[in-house]
Amino acid sequence: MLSVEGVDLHYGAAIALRGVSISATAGAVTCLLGRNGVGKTSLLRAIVGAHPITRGAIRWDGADISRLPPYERARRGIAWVPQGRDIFPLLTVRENLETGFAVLPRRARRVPDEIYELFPVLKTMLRRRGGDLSGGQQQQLAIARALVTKPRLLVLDEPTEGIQPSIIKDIGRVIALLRRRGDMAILLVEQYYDFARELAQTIAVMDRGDIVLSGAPGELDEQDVRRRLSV
Amino acid sequence: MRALLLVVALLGLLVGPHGPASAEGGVAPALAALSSRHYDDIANGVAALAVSGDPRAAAILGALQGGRLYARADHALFIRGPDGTYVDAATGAPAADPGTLREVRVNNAVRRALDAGLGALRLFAPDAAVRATAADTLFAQPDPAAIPALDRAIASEPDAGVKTRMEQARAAAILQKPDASEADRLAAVATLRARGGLEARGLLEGLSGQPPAVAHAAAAAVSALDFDLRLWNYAQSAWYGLSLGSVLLLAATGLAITFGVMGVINMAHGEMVMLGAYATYVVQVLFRAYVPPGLYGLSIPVAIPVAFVVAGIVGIAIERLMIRFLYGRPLETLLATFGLSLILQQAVRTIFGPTNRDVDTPAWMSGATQIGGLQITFNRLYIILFAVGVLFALMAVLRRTPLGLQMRAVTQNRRMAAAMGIRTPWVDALTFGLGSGVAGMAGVALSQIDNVSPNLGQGYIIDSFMVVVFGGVGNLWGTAVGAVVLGVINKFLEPVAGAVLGKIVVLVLLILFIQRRPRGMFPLKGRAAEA
Amino acid sequence: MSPAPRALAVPLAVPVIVTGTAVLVAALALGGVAPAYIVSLYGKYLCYGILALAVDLVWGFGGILSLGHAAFFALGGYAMGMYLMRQIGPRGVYGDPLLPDFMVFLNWHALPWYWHGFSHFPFALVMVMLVPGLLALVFGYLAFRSRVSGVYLSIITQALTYALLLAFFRNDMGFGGNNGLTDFKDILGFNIESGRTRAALLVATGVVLSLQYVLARAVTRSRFGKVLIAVRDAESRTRFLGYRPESYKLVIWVLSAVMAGIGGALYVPQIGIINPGEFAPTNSIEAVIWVAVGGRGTLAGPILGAVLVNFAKTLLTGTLPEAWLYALGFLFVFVTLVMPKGLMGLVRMRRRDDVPGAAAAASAAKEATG
Amino acid sequence: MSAEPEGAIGAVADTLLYLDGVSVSFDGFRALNSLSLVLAPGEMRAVIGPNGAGKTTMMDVITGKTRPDTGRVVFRADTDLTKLDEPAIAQLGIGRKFQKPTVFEPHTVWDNLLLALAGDRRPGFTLRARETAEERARIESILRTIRLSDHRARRGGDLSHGQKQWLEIGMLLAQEPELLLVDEPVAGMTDAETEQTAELLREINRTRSVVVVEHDMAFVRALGVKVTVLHEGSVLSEGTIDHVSEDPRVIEVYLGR
Amino acid sequence: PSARAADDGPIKVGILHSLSGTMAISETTLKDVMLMLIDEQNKKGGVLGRKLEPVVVDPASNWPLFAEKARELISVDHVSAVFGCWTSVSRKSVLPVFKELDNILFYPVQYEGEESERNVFYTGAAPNQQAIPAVDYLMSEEHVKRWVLAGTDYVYPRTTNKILEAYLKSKGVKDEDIMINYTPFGQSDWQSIVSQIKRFGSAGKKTAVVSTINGDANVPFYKELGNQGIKATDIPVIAFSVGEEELAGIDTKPLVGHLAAWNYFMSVDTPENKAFIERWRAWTKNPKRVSNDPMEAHYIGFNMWVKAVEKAGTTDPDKVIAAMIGVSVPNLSGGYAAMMPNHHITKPVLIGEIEDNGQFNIVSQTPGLIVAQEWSPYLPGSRDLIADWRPPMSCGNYNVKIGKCLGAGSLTAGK
Ligand SMILES: Nc1ncnc2c1ncn2[C@@H]1O[C@H](COP(=O)(O)OP(=O)(O)OP(=O)(O)O)[C@@H](O)[C@H]1O
Ligand SMILES: Nc1ncnc2c1ncn2[C@@H]1O[C@H](COP(=O)(O)OP(=O)(O)OP(=O)(O)O)[C@@H](O)[C@H]1O
Ligand SMILES: [Mg+2]
Ligand SMILES: [Mg+2]
Repeated sequence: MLSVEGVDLHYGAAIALRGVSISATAGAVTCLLGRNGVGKTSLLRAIVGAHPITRGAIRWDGADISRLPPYERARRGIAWVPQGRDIFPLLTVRENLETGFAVLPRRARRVPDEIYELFPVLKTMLRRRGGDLSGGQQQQLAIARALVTKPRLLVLDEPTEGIQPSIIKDIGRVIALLRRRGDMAILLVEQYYDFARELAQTIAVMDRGDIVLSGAPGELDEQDVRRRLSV
Repeated sequence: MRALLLVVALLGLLVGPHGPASAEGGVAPALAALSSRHYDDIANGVAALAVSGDPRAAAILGALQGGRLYARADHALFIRGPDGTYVDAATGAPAADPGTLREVRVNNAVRRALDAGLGALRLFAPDAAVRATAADTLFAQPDPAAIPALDRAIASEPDAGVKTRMEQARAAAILQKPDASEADRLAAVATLRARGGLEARGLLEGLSGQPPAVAHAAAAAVSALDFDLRLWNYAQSAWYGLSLGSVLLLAATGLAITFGVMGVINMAHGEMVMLGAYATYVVQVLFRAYVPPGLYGLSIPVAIPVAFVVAGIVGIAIERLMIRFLYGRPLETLLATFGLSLILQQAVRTIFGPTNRDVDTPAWMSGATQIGGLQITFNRLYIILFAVGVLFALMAVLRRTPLGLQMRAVTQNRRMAAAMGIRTPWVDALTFGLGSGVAGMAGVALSQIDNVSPNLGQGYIIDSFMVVVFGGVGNLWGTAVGAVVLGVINKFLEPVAGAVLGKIVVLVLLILFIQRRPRGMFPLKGRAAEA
Repeated sequence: MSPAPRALAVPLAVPVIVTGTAVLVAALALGGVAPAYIVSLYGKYLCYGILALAVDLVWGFGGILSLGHAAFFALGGYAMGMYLMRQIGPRGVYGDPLLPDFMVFLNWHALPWYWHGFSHFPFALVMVMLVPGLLALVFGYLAFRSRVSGVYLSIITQALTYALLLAFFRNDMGFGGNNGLTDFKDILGFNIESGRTRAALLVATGVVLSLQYVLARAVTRSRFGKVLIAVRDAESRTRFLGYRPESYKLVIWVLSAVMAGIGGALYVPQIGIINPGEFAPTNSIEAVIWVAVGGRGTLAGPILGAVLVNFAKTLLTGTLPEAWLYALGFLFVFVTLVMPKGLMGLVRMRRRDDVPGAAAAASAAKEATG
Repeated sequence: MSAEPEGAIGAVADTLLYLDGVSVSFDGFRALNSLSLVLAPGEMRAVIGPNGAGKTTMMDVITGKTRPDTGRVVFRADTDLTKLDEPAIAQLGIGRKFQKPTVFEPHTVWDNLLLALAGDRRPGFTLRARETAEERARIESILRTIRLSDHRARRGGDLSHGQKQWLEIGMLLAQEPELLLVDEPVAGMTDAETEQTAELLREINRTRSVVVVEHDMAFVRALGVKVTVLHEGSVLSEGTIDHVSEDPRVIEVYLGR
Repeated sequence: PSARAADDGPIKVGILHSLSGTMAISETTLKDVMLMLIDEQNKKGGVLGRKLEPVVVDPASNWPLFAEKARELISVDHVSAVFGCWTSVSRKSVLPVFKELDNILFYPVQYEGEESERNVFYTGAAPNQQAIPAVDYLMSEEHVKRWVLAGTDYVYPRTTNKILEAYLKSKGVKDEDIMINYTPFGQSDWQSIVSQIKRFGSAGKKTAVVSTINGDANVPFYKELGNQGIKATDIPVIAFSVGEEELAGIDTKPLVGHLAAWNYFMSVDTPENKAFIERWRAWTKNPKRVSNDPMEAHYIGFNMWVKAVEKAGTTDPDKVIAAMIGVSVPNLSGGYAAMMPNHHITKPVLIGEIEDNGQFNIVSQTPGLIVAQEWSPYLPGSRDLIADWRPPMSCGNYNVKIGKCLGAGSLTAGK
């Protein structure tokens, strides 16, 4: 159970998040929507520890993790698929996946087959350098790499960006599957509203560093949401 | 005048045939000469004593060579035993209280005479190795006076190898003998030619006053040997290149990690090497103080891990206190590590003083062996092996261990690596520590061939950077190949262009090479590399 | 887009300070108020300031970390040194009217061809700029054309200066080997040791540095400068916009080399000797250090850095001869850790913070109300 | 693999861009497999295809970033682009937006656009260049188009992902190229923005030719232009969006069921 | 020109030796020995009833810094004399400063000659006080016929080798029996050069190496000699810049018998030397500390200066310079060193063989003292020059052929 409570985040003097609160529970997908530059990525960075927050708290399993370094958070089961993929360019695809082993006990260090089933292209490219992959392939690798860590909170920043339609569908199925398994909380940033609506239990819409709307997809007024997403 | 008389007396001795001139009066002038203060006299005395056949000759000459021969004002000679007691040199009788004595000193001329003289005497030693060395010494210092002794030795020599060497020594001496027959001389030339090598060439080339046929044969032999030598020369240059390459490699591997893998422009790298060399020095000092002398040979193997740990710990400290604040600002690491290198240099100067420290080479590492015309010095051989070992160990760590994977991941994208759960501070510190530790190990090797002084590191830093860049940053193989290639080019150029010009040419070649391959010999290819 | 008065004030501040202090020091020394020796000392600092400015142009703005810039400085210095040598005329120890002393005692019989012409000041002046400029042109053309960049470039610049070091060490090169060129008598007919000549040289250095600063500022503020910064941070991207990074780099590189050469030319008469030691890689590294201390990518910073670091060196080598390396080393470490943007960073940071910070605050306020 | 002269010239005559049997391989992997493609002047073309089909590589080849192993890329009937380097190609009038947005991070949004503005690119010019009123007006109008007017003074590096995308589109506009290569312009944009982008591209297409790569089928549909489907480095299918989206092979490898 | 400190204050003495950088290795000791000498002199009551005060600066092996520091010593600290420099280039760098500000430099290291300046006193050896006797020794005692002149590529080795080459040829040595080899500073890989030497020495004639290899490069050179098994009995090496201090950093066992030529060895068996070493060790609190030739040079130079100051009754450099000539003080090898009109001193030449304890076994000593030939008769350019700083000549480079003081010498001499 993740709960973000009144978080502020600054880039230098510029503020990107103001008092944002949001939560995510196991077995559910929380989807974050918003126009460009409203602070979605910033919120995810705050959660995974990639950028320090200036106010508020981030609780995971009841403990405040907002002062923990990112690797400690990862060790508590938080995995991140960043926007822009952040593949290790000079590591091979296999090695990129193996970086996920750091949080696993020695016995559990293997790449589950279902990952290759989901992203068959990776299996054929295990020895290629991550940086050489095409954009969409890198995106797939980034998701796969996050899954290797067997996370309990999966934080996805626009995971469908640059991915071909058939695989987007697959990813949707996987997210649904993971959700159904019930042991993983999923926080998803998405621009692709239809995709979000299908998957999410909760939808939160951000604007100018704050959450301005949230609720179950059924409860929200679609027109209102769409308006908030346009200029 | 006195010297002249002495010489006359000695000449008398020399012309006296090889039969044992055991009469006491016979060796007296020789012994008197040994007690002279003039090195010429001593040398003559040594020569005379050596051929005198006197049973005490070997003991006296041995004592002289070992610095244990003493003279009294009245020209009486005494040998000091290992226990500090003296015996009369001429008689071997113990001398309870010899009075004020003065050590009989030797210079190069005397040393040569001793070598020759003792050589002849030791031809009959019970130990085959001693006999072989004796034959070699006689070969190097050919002396017709030794021919009879050689003849006798050859006749009684059981060991075939030693026998050949004695025959070679005899051949060398024959060529110096004024009244040798032409046939003997020709045979001698053939023997020398068959032996080959620089020394034989030297002997043949230096002949004078030979009958025409012999001179002709000698000249032919010299040119034949020259041909061989030239071929061997190439091999030798390649070997030198390899060994220079291994030194460069050792110096550069640490940098290949701190700079190549981590991207820190580590100006203090040289100082890590220096720390390793000083660690070796300290280990040797401690060995001398606390470890039985018999184990001294272990000082270097012990120094290797010590240097690794010392430099590694210093490296970790540097990373924690300094470098870690500078990730993402690679160029500023240059400034900070430059400051650090000043501090470390001065610290070593304060602690150990500005002058060189004496790190010596244990017996098992010194000397050389000959493979055909190729001379291989042991310390270089070990350094090559060591460099290869370090290289492979490091590759294994980087390629095969989880730590290696994490190191590479962290240096490629620190933020993402942390998000993957990798303890980046820990990995950073270990990586820098590893690079520094490896540099420290290089210091152990360098202490064997270079100064151990506060400036040691400075001499290698430029070369190290060049090697890393030449090979291609981030590629350990590249570093290895780069080091060897630079070494070999350097060593082939050096004899042709001279050391200075050779070095300049290497630098210019490097500059031109980088124009052809802007990312080194083994560049990282593909999209990943083009940032 | 800063307001006009400030834009005017800033470019004048540095030239005024530099020239002003130079004139002041010269006047004080001539008037006997200050010790004469600070004249050439300050002159030396300012020459280093020129070198630092040159390094900053290529490093701070072009992203080319040159670890061999002292080579251009030294070449300019040698060109000037050759002029000064020729001015000695028959006053050398051997009284040879043509050959410098070191040639006489190494048995040279004729002046090597490359020494001709240096007896004329204008020729020497041209060479001061031409030699470093040409070398930079050839080297830069080759390197930038084949897209050598980053550390590869840094290391080959180092190789370049190292090769020159070795070459100039060689007595056979005809530049006096390790001892270099020294024992100068006069420059343009003025006794090089007289206080007035010294003062004039100092003022000249101040003026040249000021001019170079103004030039550098104009260049970096121009659209050229913006392209250059773009090249520094995203070279390949500029190509897709149709820019040729190599020509931009080449222009700034050659300009910087010429500037450094002029610095070297001013340095030699004030120091009294030029020798291959000036090519030593550490000299180039030190120049980079001055830039870093002062603040890379600012123009005043490097000058400040060069003066201050060298002042510290003068001070410490005199007062703490046994421990000054600790002091200097700690200074460098301290500056990097505490002042990430160098000395100028302190000034800049405050300015930068209030500008975008204020803007952000304003927009935040607008958003809150809107 | 030389093209048949006659056919080639025929194809070349009324085309703006002609890719002729282009192959590229990396360490033995064929990213483009004798790909041929013809673009008429004033045409807009959508290129779709699975991840790794070679779309970006194709753009790399056109813009000179990657040299093909075989084949030609003919621009305006007479210029073989494979003989030219990136700046030369850019100066010919081929502009590009990258898949991963790349802007000049230390420069302000304004300066990013200024540097992209069409004009002389030589140092001799830029050393003397002053910002003209005309240029300022142009930048203002682009800023409005990409809705970054409020962000003009911010550093490019401080923008969010989507803002960078927009800035890059703006830079492309500023360049005023004859041919625009746009790699995934709407990735990370909201649906509304996607529509606007489609509108913008159609607008541009009135005067210029465009090649656009995108995975967003709604967007592609909105463009309403001929679609080329790449697969494993060569053309799998070509035609209207309806035509290709019914092609079973396209469904199989790309759209999915 | 500069104002002098008040007459009753301490007399300041400048010490200008590198304490950091590449030369620190050699020069630091000289700073120490100067401090000791000054300290001892103060215990004896100083000079002219005034205490001496050392002023130490660090020119950091950086030649321009040498000039700067010299200027600082003279015009800020107002020193009365400076003891310093090691390399020729550092001397050349400070020379204009000493001339301009009219002060005194004592230069303690053997050098290439070809210089005689009014403001400098050269207490190290000129080539004829070291190199030529060394070659003589090898010719007569080791019967050397073939010569390798190996040096670092800079002015001192170049000049010395020029002189030696001319000298050897004048003794009938043929061109093909001379091999000249130069290496860069800090050369550390000697493998091929040593093997080249070995090959050169295998021509059947007795071969020797005359080494002007500088500083740090010696250690790897000797290590390589040892490794390749070149023994002194085969190819002896005679060096001009390897002294006790350098040997302290090498394992000397493989080097026994190789030679060095100096004007002083620590092993010189005289009471003065014994006393000096004892004081030195006590002062440095290091019972193993060695002494060497440049130290002796400073010892002589300092004592000469003290004597000259006392003779002149003032520390005024002009007067002291005038008083220096003819001053004679005991050296450490049992004789006297006298300051000659050419500002060089008389010296004995000693040849020593390296012993396994890092000391030298003195195998030859010139019977008398040798006067320096600052202008070598073996170089065509300087053949006709002499130096005599006594009035009326007062010239460092007087051409006896044309009877004129050359160049600037005549200009500055009057000052
Ligand atoms: N590294 C940074 N430095 C300064 N400002 C930044 C930085 N990253 C983002 N910002 C600013 O913070 C605000 C929020 O950015 P963020 O990346 O969180 O937006 P986003 O909602 O993820 O947008 P997008 O949909 O475009 O990815 C934006 O105004 C952006 O310009
Ligand atoms: N330098 C390289 N080395 C190895 N393989 C490469 C390299 N560059 C591209 N590839 C491979 O070439 C193929 C084509 O890549 P490209 O980027 O053109 O695909 P794309 O069609 O743009 O895909 P996406 O839709 O995912 O962006 C991919 O499989 C990629 O892995
Ligand atoms: Mg985002
Ligand atoms: Mg792509």
